[in-house]
Amino acid sequence: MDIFSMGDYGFFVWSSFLISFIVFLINYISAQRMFTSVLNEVKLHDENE
Amino acid sequence: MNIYQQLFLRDLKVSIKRWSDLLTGIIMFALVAFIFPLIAGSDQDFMHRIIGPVILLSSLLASLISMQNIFKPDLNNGSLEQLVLSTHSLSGLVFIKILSYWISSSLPLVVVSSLIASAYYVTGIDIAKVMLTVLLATTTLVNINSLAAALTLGVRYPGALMTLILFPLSLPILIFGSKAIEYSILGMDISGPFYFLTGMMLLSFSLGPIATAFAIRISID
Amino acid sequence: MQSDVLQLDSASLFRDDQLIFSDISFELKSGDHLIIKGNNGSGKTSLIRTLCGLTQLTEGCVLWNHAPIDTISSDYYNHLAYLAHTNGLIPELTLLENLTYSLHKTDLDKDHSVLEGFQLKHSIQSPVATLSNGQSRKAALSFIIMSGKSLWVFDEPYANLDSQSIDYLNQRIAAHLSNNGMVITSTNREEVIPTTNLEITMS
Amino acid sequence: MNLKQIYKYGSPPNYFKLSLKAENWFVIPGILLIIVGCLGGLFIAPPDYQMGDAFRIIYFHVPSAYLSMSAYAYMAGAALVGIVWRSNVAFSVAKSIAPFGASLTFLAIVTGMLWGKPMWGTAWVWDARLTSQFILLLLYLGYILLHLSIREQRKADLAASILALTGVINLPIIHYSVIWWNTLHQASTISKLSSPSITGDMLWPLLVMIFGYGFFFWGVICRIAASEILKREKRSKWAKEYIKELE
Repeated sequence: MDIFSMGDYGFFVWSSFLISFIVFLINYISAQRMFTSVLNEVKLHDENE
Repeated sequence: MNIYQQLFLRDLKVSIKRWSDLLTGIIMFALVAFIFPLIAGSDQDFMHRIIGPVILLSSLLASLISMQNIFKPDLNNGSLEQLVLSTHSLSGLVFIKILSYWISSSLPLVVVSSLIASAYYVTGIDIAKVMLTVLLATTTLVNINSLAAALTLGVRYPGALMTLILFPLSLPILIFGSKAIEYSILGMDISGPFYFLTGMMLLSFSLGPIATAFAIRISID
Repeated sequence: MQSDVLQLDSASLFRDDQLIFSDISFELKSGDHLIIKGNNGSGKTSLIRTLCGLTQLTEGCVLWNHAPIDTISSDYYNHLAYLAHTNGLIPELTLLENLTYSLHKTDLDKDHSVLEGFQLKHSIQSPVATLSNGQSRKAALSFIIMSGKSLWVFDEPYANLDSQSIDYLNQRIAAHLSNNGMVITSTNREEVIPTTNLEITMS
Repeated sequence: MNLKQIYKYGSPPNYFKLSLKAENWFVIPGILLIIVGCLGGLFIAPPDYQMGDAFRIIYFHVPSAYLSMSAYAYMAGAALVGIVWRSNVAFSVAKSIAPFGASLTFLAIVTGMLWGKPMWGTAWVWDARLTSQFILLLLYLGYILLHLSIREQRKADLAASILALTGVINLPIIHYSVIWWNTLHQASTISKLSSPSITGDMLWPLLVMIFGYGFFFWGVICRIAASEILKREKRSKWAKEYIKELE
């Protein structure tokens, strides 16, 4: 069974896989980045208090 | 005269004095309804098919236009704070405020909708059904409007936000309202949609004022 | 009027992470007049709004007769009359309509002596929109004086008032205090107000 | 210290530490489950007799559709707890669910359209589920936009929570009014997006994917909620101690 053609629906199946992967990746990375930015914000707030 | 009657009369008198704001809603309602046949064709069965959606959509647009002046003017002149500071429950006072706003803004729409229905070749008892649908639909719309207005009191440019809040919550009313009008014109049994509209009216008049009162307390903070 | 007491113990308010005021305490008994001094933007209005329960404190709480006001708000509001920067009058209605439809317990509708004191008698039929700032300020003041409530809270009452009205206002406040009433006033000017015995200065 | 205070002050520090620790306990199993589910769904499961390999899109559509709906319910639940006990923890959880929920709804719509293209030739089909997914996306966007447009954090939390609760009350009404409207217009074909009755090799990857999505979702939510809590409790001493520990 040829993996990429997927019975000539390959484009649809793989693009839905790709979009899901990208969206999950964006959410994960933005979560990590948000945490570090809040950390810096708190440090900054802590220093000038 | 207890405080609720006082507030009711005061709000009615104020909305009469602010007739220009009411007029914008009525003009929007009549305008959209009259423009549709001009641009989309005006043969009878086509107009019978589109009268339901047109009437509901124009009442939604009319309520959207005049949504600003439910609480904003009272916030600016300070009477909303006096309302919050009254000994009576804010939900009751807000219910009266919404009721008087509904009477001043939506009852004219019911009257105008009879003219529009006759312009759409609707005859006899169906005009009364169309008016009843607008009556029932605007009650729920006015509650969702006042909740959205109360939530966005503190926001500087609330236009887009209000529409975004209003549209999903008013979708069931639009669907069942246009079906109610369509069934009444086709002569089919209209009890289903009307039960739904009445149910939504009762739900929104019972929960709406409580949520709106809480939203006002938050926005005034 | 039996003796009520309004207490505030170590109250502080933050807007997100901006400090508005911190650790303010006072106790106001019947017959006291508290003056809140401070220049613009020092948090006077925020403090007054927390006293009226419109704004939530971040720490500490407001006690009316030793009970927090958000649990007994309807009883507390029975005694409270609040004058904000905005006068709470509806511009479209006339002064008389505002009076009759006002939400305070105005059982003194007929006797307009306070309005005479503020020389507003002649403009009672004119819409509030046509009144000047000073006049509508005096009208709002007279509503509170006529409301018959025991705790008066004024936010900068002396702004744009002429001297004759200021004397009349002080006179009425003195009468109210002698009648076991309580008054809280905020001002950003330094002039001494005769009847005050409690003072808070906001930094 | 009445009940409100206990909830307000007591839980943020230990919730913060708990959620940071719990994050990896959710994310790693989530990722493993998703990998296994993808392998199972894309390769092991036999092609559907009617739709061929295109049916494999349900492994991406059904979990995201299902999770987007339940995420809205979790958000509304957290909002309710936040309003009743005025607890910053609940508001942080509610606020952190919204962006992920919105992206899940977006995923459900896109994969639904990708499913529709090969099946019926048009990407957007006025099917009841796809339309109510779109309405759900609008509800999420309304929540997020309301939260962003109110400056003060506490007021934004409370106002957005009211919108979340109003939304969750209206969600079933909207869903069934769309279904009722949908059955009027089209002949009663099978509901296009309900997964056909599949068993055995087709079914287990779907369940694995659903659990994988759920674990990953909660893992990311723990991380976002932790940062939201830290942002709200910036002034408290446990936040300062945490910063000192890091240095």
